[in-house]
Formats: sequence, C-alpha cells, structure tokens
Amino acid sequence: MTTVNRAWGHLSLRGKVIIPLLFLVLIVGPIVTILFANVVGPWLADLLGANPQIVRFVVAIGGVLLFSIPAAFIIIYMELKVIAFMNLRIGPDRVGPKGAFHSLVAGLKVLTKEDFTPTGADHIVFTWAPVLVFLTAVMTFLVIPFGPGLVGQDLNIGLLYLFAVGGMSVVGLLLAGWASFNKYSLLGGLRAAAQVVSYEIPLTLSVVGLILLAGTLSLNRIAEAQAGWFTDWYVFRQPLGALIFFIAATAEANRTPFDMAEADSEIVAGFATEYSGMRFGFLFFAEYVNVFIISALLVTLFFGAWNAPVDINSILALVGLSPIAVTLDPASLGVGPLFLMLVVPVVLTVIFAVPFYLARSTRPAWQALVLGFLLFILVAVGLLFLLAYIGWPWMAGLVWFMGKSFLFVYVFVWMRGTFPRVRIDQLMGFAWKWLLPAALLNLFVTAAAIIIVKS
Amino acid sequence: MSFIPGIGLVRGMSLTLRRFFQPKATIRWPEEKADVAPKFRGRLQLLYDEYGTLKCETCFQCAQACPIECIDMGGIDTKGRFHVHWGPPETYGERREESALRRSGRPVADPMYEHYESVDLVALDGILEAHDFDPKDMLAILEETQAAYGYLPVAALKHISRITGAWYATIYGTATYYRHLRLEPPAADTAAPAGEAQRGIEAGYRSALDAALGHVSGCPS
Amino acid sequence: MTASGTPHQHPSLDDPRIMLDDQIGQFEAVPPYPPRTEREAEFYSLRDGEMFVNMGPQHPSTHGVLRVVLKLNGEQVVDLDPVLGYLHRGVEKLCENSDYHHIISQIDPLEYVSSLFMEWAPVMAFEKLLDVEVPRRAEYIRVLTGELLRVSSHVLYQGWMALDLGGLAPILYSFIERDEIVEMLAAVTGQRMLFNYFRIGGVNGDLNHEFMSRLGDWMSRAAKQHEANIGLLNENEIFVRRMRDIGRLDGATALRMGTSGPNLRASGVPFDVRRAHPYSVYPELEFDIPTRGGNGGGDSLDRYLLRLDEVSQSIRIIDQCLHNMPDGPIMARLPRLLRPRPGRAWAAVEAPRGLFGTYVISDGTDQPFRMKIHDPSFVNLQLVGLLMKNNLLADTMAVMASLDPVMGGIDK
Amino acid sequence: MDRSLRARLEARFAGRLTGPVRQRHDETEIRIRPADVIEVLRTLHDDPELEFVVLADLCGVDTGTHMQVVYHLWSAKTPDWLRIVADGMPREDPRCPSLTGLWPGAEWMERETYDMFGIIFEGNRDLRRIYMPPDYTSFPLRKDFYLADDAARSPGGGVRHMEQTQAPAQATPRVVRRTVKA
Repeated sequence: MTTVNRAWGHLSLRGKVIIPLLFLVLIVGPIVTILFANVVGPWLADLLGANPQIVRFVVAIGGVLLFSIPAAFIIIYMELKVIAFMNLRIGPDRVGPKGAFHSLVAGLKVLTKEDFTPTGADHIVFTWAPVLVFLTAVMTFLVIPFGPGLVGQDLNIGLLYLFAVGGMSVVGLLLAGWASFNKYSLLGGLRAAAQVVSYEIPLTLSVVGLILLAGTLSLNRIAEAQAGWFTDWYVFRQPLGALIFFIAATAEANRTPFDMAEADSEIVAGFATEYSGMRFGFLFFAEYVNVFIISALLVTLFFGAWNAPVDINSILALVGLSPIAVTLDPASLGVGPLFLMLVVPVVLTVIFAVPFYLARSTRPAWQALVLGFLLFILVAVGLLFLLAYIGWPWMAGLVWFMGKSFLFVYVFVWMRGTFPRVRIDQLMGFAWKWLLPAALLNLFVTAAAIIIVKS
Repeated sequence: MSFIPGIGLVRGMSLTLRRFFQPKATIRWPEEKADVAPKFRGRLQLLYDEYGTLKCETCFQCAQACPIECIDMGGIDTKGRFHVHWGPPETYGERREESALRRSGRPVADPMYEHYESVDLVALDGILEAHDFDPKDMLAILEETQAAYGYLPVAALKHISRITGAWYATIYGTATYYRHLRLEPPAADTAAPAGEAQRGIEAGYRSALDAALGHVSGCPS
Repeated sequence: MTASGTPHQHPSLDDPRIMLDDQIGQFEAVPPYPPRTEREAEFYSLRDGEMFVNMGPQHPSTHGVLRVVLKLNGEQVVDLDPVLGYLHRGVEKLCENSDYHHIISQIDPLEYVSSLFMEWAPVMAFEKLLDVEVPRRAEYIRVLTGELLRVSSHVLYQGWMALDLGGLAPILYSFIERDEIVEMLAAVTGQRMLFNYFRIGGVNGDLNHEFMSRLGDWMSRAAKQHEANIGLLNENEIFVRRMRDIGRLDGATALRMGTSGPNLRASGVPFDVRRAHPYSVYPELEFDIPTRGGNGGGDSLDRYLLRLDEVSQSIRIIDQCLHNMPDGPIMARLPRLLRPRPGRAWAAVEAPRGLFGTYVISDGTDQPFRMKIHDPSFVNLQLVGLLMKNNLLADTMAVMASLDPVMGGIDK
Repeated sequence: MDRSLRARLEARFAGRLTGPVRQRHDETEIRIRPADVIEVLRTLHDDPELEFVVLADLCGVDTGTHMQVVYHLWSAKTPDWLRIVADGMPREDPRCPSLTGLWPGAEWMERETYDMFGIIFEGNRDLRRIYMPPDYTSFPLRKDFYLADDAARSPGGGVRHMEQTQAPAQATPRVVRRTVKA
C-alpha cells in the first residue's frame, strides 16, 4: 500500500487526473461494453421492443425536463424586460444582446450561492420541499399537448391528472413555509394553502361545463375538438367558464394580483424567505413553470390549443384551389439533394453578397461575404421553416401553441406590472362568494343547454 | 371607482400597455452621463495652478464654513511664529472644548496657550463692553486693546474671540493684516515665544535690507 | 434604564423571567430585559393563539428602519409596538454645538424627501431671534421652491402607497416625475436632494435661466400630468378596496393625537399652518385648504386622495408665485457672524407631512442654547397603534403608508 | 402680538403665573409651576374663549440649573402661538405631570423628552426610552453630557465617559412578564 501511496504522491496533478481516467477507460470500459452488448442490450431491446410505451414515457419525461428549464428562463427574462418596459425602464441589458442571457446568468448565480439552512429549521423537509414544488410543476407538462401527436402521455383522464398534480404543489409550499422556522414563511405557507385550496374549487368547476361539451377528459381530444375556425374555440361557447378559469388559475399560480403567498411588502417573501441558493432557485423556477402551465392550459382548453385561428384549407376551397399538401420525408429524397446542399450555399452566399459589396465601395469583400452568408442562413431557415410548417402538422401546431401560450404569459406579466395586490380576506371572499356561484351557474346553464339542444 | 366593475383595472392595464411602447427614461450609465446643473456643488477639491502649486491661499474660509468639520487646516503663519489652525477639535482642541465647558458653567484654561503670558482682562472686558461685543468693530477693539496693553497679547485675542464669538483665525488675520498692530511687546525681541530660528534669520534679512535702504528698523509707518 | 438606578445588567437567557419555554419562537421579538412599563409588560405577554412578528428594521415596506413588533392572532393584528431609534443621529445635540449658519445643513437631511421645509422652520426661528426682515423676493422664492418640493413629495407618496400595496409600476412613474422637479431644484440650489438653500435672511442663490426654463416646461404639462396620475390608481378597484374603510380616524381623535398636516385634514379638520398661522407670503396667495373625510372621519383612501388635492393647490400657488414674483434682493444684510440677543423663538411651517416646528433658545452666543425640532412624522406615526388594531396584517401597509412617515425625521 | 390674549391669560391664570406674560413677535409666553400643568392646559383647551386645541410641540429644556418643559399651543381664537413654560424642576429628580390624559398624542413626545432629559412624566403609561437603546443610562441632551470630542479633551485628565448615570427614582413598578393562558 505504501508503494502505491508513494507513487501517487510523486504524480503531478495532471497525472493524478489522467491515470484514474486511463484505468476507467481501459479496464472498466471494455467490461461495461461487453456486459451491455451481450447481456443488458438484448434484454433491453426485447423489453423496449415489446413495450414502446416505456420508450415514449422516458423520452417524454426527458423532453419535459429539458423543456421546462429554457421555458422558465425565457419567462423570467420576459418578465424582467416587460415589467421594465412598462415602468419606463430598460431592464437587464448587460449580459448578451439586450440582456438576453440575463436569466441564464442569474440561474448560474443561484447555483453558486451558498445553500443556507437556518438554525431551528427542519433540515429534511426544508431540503425536499422545493424539490416537491418543482417536481409537481414539471409533472404537469406530461399531459399538455404541444401539437398534434406532441404529447407526453395522452391520458384519457388528462385533465383530472392535471388538477391532481397541480394541487399537490401546495403541499410543497406548505412544507417550505413550515420547515423554515420563520413566521413570515409560516404565514406565507398558510396563505398559499388557504388560497390554493379555495381556488381549486372554482378552477375545477369552471372546466366541468367544457367537459360536458367535449365529452372527454383527455386534453388531446379537447384540442382536436376545437379544430377549424377560431369560432370553434371553447372560449366562445364557455366565456364565463374561461373568465373564471383565468382568474382562478392566476390565483392557483400565485400570480399578481393574487400573490398573497409571497407578498413582498407584507411578509417579505413568504415561504421563500429563508431559502437561498439552488433551493430558492427551484421555488423560483416552479413559479415560472407554473405561469407557463396555466397559459398552456388556457390555450388548450379555451383558445383552440394548437389549431390556427383560420382554417386555410376552407379558404382555399372557397377560392377554388385544392388544399396544399406537402409530404416531407427526408429519407425518400435520395443522394441528389446532398450535392445540392454543397453547391447551393456557396452560390447563394455569393449572390447575396453582391449587393452588399456594390452598395458601399469601401466595404471589404470578406465583410460582404459574411453579410451575404448571414442573409442566406436567414432565408434558408425561413424557407425550411415554411416547408416544415406546411409539411409537418406538428410543427404548425407547435408554433401556434407556443405563440398563444406566450401571449398569455405576456398577459400575466402585464398584470403583474399593473395591479396592486388584493387582501387575503378579499381574496377568499372573492373565491367563495363570486367565483364559486358563477362557476356553478356556468355548469347548470351548460348542462341545460346541452339537454335542450339534444332533445 | 366606476360603476362597471373591472373598468378601472382595464384602464390601468391600457395605461401600462401604452407605457410599454413609450421611450424609456433610463440613463445607461456609464455609457451615458447625466447632465449636472452648473451650480452643482458636490465635491471639494484643491485646485492647482499651471506650475503645479496649490492655489489655496489658506484663508480658512472653507474650514470655517464647513458645518460638519470635515475640512481641517493647520500651519505656522508666514513669520513662523504662531500656530494657526482650524478643524476638528480632536486634532487641535481649539474651540469646541470651550464651548462645551462654557455650557457647563466652568472656566477653562487652554493648554495650547498656557505658555503665553496671562494678562489682566479687566481692561479688555471694558473695551469689549464699550463696543457692545460686536465683532464688526473688531479693528477698533484691537486698536484699543493695543492702546491698553501696549501690544496684543495672545490671551487677549483668545478672550476677544471667546466673548465676541468671532473666529480666532479671523481676529488673528485682522491683527496681522494691519501693520500698526503688533503681537509682541514693542521691545520684546528676547521674549519671542516661538519660531526663534526663523525670527533670527528674518531679523537678519530685515536689518540687512534696512541698512541697504537706509531705513530705521522697527518703525512701521 | 432600570428603574432602581443601578446600571443595567444583561440577564442571562435562562433567567426564568425572560424566556419561558413556549416563547422560544418569539425570542427575536421579545426584549431580553424585564419590562420597564405597564404598557410594555402588557404588550409582551401573550394569550393563547397569539404570536409576535418582528416587522423591521429591515422590512421592505417600513419606509426606512422602523421596527414594529406586531402581536398577531392569525393574520389579525391584535396590538403593536413601534420601536424607534435605529436612525437616531442626535441632530438636536449637533445643532446645539453648531453655528447658526451650520445648523441649516445639519438638519437638512432630517427628512430627506422634503428637506427644504426642514431648513425653512429653523431659518424662520432664527430670523425672529435676530429681528431680520426677509426681502420679498426671497420669500417668494422660498414659497416657490417649497411648493415644488411639496408636489414632488406627494407624488412620491403616491408611488410608495402603490408599492406597499404590491403595485410595481407607479413608484417608477413617481420617481420620473420627482426627478424632473429635483433636477429643476438642482439648477437653482446646486443639489438634488439635500438642498442647503435657505439662508438666515434670504436664500442662497437667485432663480436662474435653467430653472425658469425647466419650470416653464414642467408647468405647461403639470396639470395634465397630475390628472393622469390621479387616474392611475384611484379608479383601480383593487386599490380602492384595499384602502377604503381602513384606518378610519375622526377629526376629534386626530386633534387629540397631535396629528397634523394632510392626515389631520383628511379627517375633516382644516388646520393648515399656511392659513392657521400665516407665515412668509402665504397671506397674499390664493389657495384652498382641501379637506376630506366628512363626519365619519377619514380612512386611508381619504388620506391618499387629499394629497392629490394638495398637489393641484400647490400647482396653483406656484403659478401665482411666478406671476407675482417681485424684483429685488434675495438676502437681507446680515453679518457673517450671528449672535442673537438672548431670547426664545418658535416657528412652524406646513411641511408636506404636517406641522414642522423649531423652538430655539439663544443665550447670546453664536450657537443656540437649545434647539428643539418638532417633526410631524414622529407624531403622526403614533397613530399606527390606534389605527392598525384589529386589522389584517396586510392592512398595516395600507395604514402605515397612508400616514406617510419618513424615518429620517422620526428618529432625528 | 395679541394684547387681548395677554389680558385674557392674566385674568384667567392670575394666581398660577410665576412670571409676567411675555410677548414677542407672534408668540405669547407664560410661565407656570409644573404642578399646575394639567389644570392650566385643561383650561386652555376647554375654555371657549381660549380653545387651544392643537398641541404643536412639547419639549424639555435643561437650563443648566434646572429643568423646564415647554408646550406650544395653537388656537383659532388668537393669531399668536402660545408657549407655556413649566419651570423650576430640580435637575436631580425632575418630575412633571403627564399630558396624555388631555392629548394622548403627547405620549411619544413625553417619551422623547424623558429619553433626552430624564424628565419623568407622572401618569404616562409607557414612559420608556424611545430613541436610545433600553440599556442606555444617560440623558444626551442634558448640558453635562458632552459630545465625544468635548469629552475626549476635558481638563480633568483628558478622558471622561460620555455616559453619565442619572438615576431618577422609580418611574413605574417592575412587572414580571408571564404567559397568560386564556
């Protein structure tokens, strides 16, 4: 042992890194490879081949986790920038163009900060509460249909699952508030619990009318049911339901004007007061993921999901043209396009560079070429995108879905920039005295209408 | 609040949306600098002339005017005789102590000036009373003091400063500006309290100058 | 201060008088010494279901370093105990050891939002002591700059009010508005915040071209801008519901509580020093004393709206000042060194937060023998104990912000 | 100067004034004994001819030999400010009746005066320090309280503690806090 120790001591730092790596690569690598190729691989392949659902599930979870982080970053940046603009400020403008990487850097900052646990706090609960909050937020992504076929799991009880998982986040908030050993946190957690539990009821009831109309709980089916013109969207059949859902969802996500749980001018930061570092980051992320989820839900349920507001095919039919149909199958194209891909960029770059070169005589040729190349990329990406939009229905659906969702995210941010906060008793009174009766009324009217129409 | 519920909220949101598209008020410091008013007085600095020497004339006015005593000044006067200083009493112990002790009703000796001879201040009190303790009549007060004592004892100047409230530096400035006022007894070359060396050199210069010009020494006109 | 006169000993934490087992969570709010008064003993004893919450001194919405110990029952405020002194600088003692001229800059940072008024009252008191006649132009300039600052202070109040209720936008709009006025005043005084502009017997500098052009620019749209500011919040249902019927204060109680300024006028008592005891050139100017509240007393919304009313009156006064501004000197002839006759003087001005007074005793030297500063925020802040009881935690913000305290003035 | 106010005051408080009514500029000043404070101010407040409803200020003064409490009042019936000086309290144990019964808002002003001068207002329910920390032992605005720079170079050896212990007699009885179970 001493020999090994002494030899290890003689190694330089680089050697200390390389030798274990070599050991890993040379010894462990082949063993793992052989094991995988002979034992695990075939077994796994058989298993997955027999159950494609599992593949789909794993891919969906991976996709959802990967999607939630950039979505949160984009919303954070959007919130900073939009509220700043509404306040006649510029907002973040130092990191990246127009401060675009600001939230990314803020995320890094959160990662590097000290993770602090206050004295007297319940360590385990304090640590796991943010994880619970974040997890529930991310889990709701699973059933949201981003486009035709672009859905993690097409559950037939998707809506039920959504409300169930969404309601679980309050447990995390309550735990966070309780475990922090801070009265502001406790008040914030209790406020969150009271608020979310109260608003759960009108939130759920407001959708029941829609479920009666659609006849299904699957979000995918609800989305499909709204195809066609924008008049087919459920918001026009359920305006009251949409309004109630909008308000209740705002409260559910703890957004202004219902951000009682983290009312910074009253209870400092509510349940997040004692959190720092990445645990605070989780709470923070969950909040913004929630914003995206309620926007996505609003779009899915009431604003036509992935459907475009205008049915282009019907317009074309009216004019007398046949519907455009492009089938995109890259595999069937053969070798020819590969040569094209070699030639076309060069030629087009040169062609696009000519006007830049001619426009100003002092401009050196390489600058004109760079500009031409950039222009070419722009045009190419645009054309490809157009092709994809026409050719792949999921691409068109995704575009519309994301566009509409971020429009609603903008609305939530806009509201945050404008409104003061309501008081806790007004908040509860509003839920029980106004929203709940209105949701019930909506339900009864819808049910009655369905019976009358059917009979 | 209007009668239609929600109309106020909608108006508020329309206002913020309008602001969203308006030009922004941010000044992107440090790329852009805000305009400073011409009268802005934000920073103290000593100015230098083109030869790199200080422009400060040591008039003490800035130190006198500074309410929080962040400016202090000290030095020996041009003839090397007296310490003239202004500034926080931690540094010099000139005035603040008196003020505090005066309030507590106790007379106080000033350790800085203990080695100066003490003079009988009864005559000086009479002079001050005749002038109604008015610092505007400082020249007359000093002249009469000189008439009474034959010169201006430091203790008398300190007393004048304390009674009239005029800054000692101001009185000292007045006393040294007028050439007919003197701070030493007329024939007291041996009793110079401080700056002996400088005085000796200076006296040498002056006698040489007088000899060259044919003047009679020690008689300012 | 122990009552027996012995120097205070810090008791150890296991002293049974100090820490009871069930109070371990309240450790941060309960003072670690025996109660000194009946009231303190009563306040720091808990009934079942109550808890202390230590709001401040670093709380987002206590307007500085105020600390309020709240006794909560759930969300309901049962009782509260404001703890002051975190910003205490001993300005009165400093003034007693400063020259009469120096005092102006010593007390300038007292209430940093409206510091010209902090200069105005002592300067008036010194002028009384010295029997100085202030030139009319100087008086007009004082009124003009003072009313400008009143507008800026009230506009800032509007933003703070919204910020404490959770609205993010108005505070920025307020600061943009205030910045215009502050830049204007910087053109004439040379500073943006602590102006140090009034002098005994006049003002420091005459109005200059930059100030006049900025002022003209501002005046041309001040009224319109003010209308827009009014529309910003007081039609907002959430805002109005938060403010209505919160912290109702009737006129008689307000007078007994020593309240002054807009808080008093919002309770229906038309007491304004500018009219009640006219000073400077206010008798020559036309303006109204707006009151609100009626017979039921004024609530937080009344206090908010009254300040908006005052802004339009201030704009009226500024307009008249500009039209009536006489020519002439801006300083009385005074010696550099001031030694007033022994005597006493009291002067009070109507600051944006109420009656700001100064009581000066001169003993014939160049420093005042005693200088008392009466700050309106200090007295007005007493009302929180009265108004916040049995309200919700969230209403403490609506009440406290509506009283418009500035801790710099309160803690002196 | 309001001559009629002077006449009214002299008529009303003939026996209670310890000095002549002084008037200068827009101020009228009367001097009374501390024991008469409540009675005199109550009369000033309630009397329909006087009606001094606004308590503009309450402050303490240390004259070096004794303590004073000074009140400034305002009334719509006169153009003058009224100043009432409760004079002649000993510096060792200054005591003055509290005005909180008449103006509850005087509570904090009295607390401040207690904090700065050590004047004990009998009847004030909450007379504790308001600015200085609770374990502070001296009264900063007294004339024998030196500022740091004064204290550092006083003649008696150069060092003097800023905090001088003043020990006025017990203001209120000591109470031990208990948790009350309802």
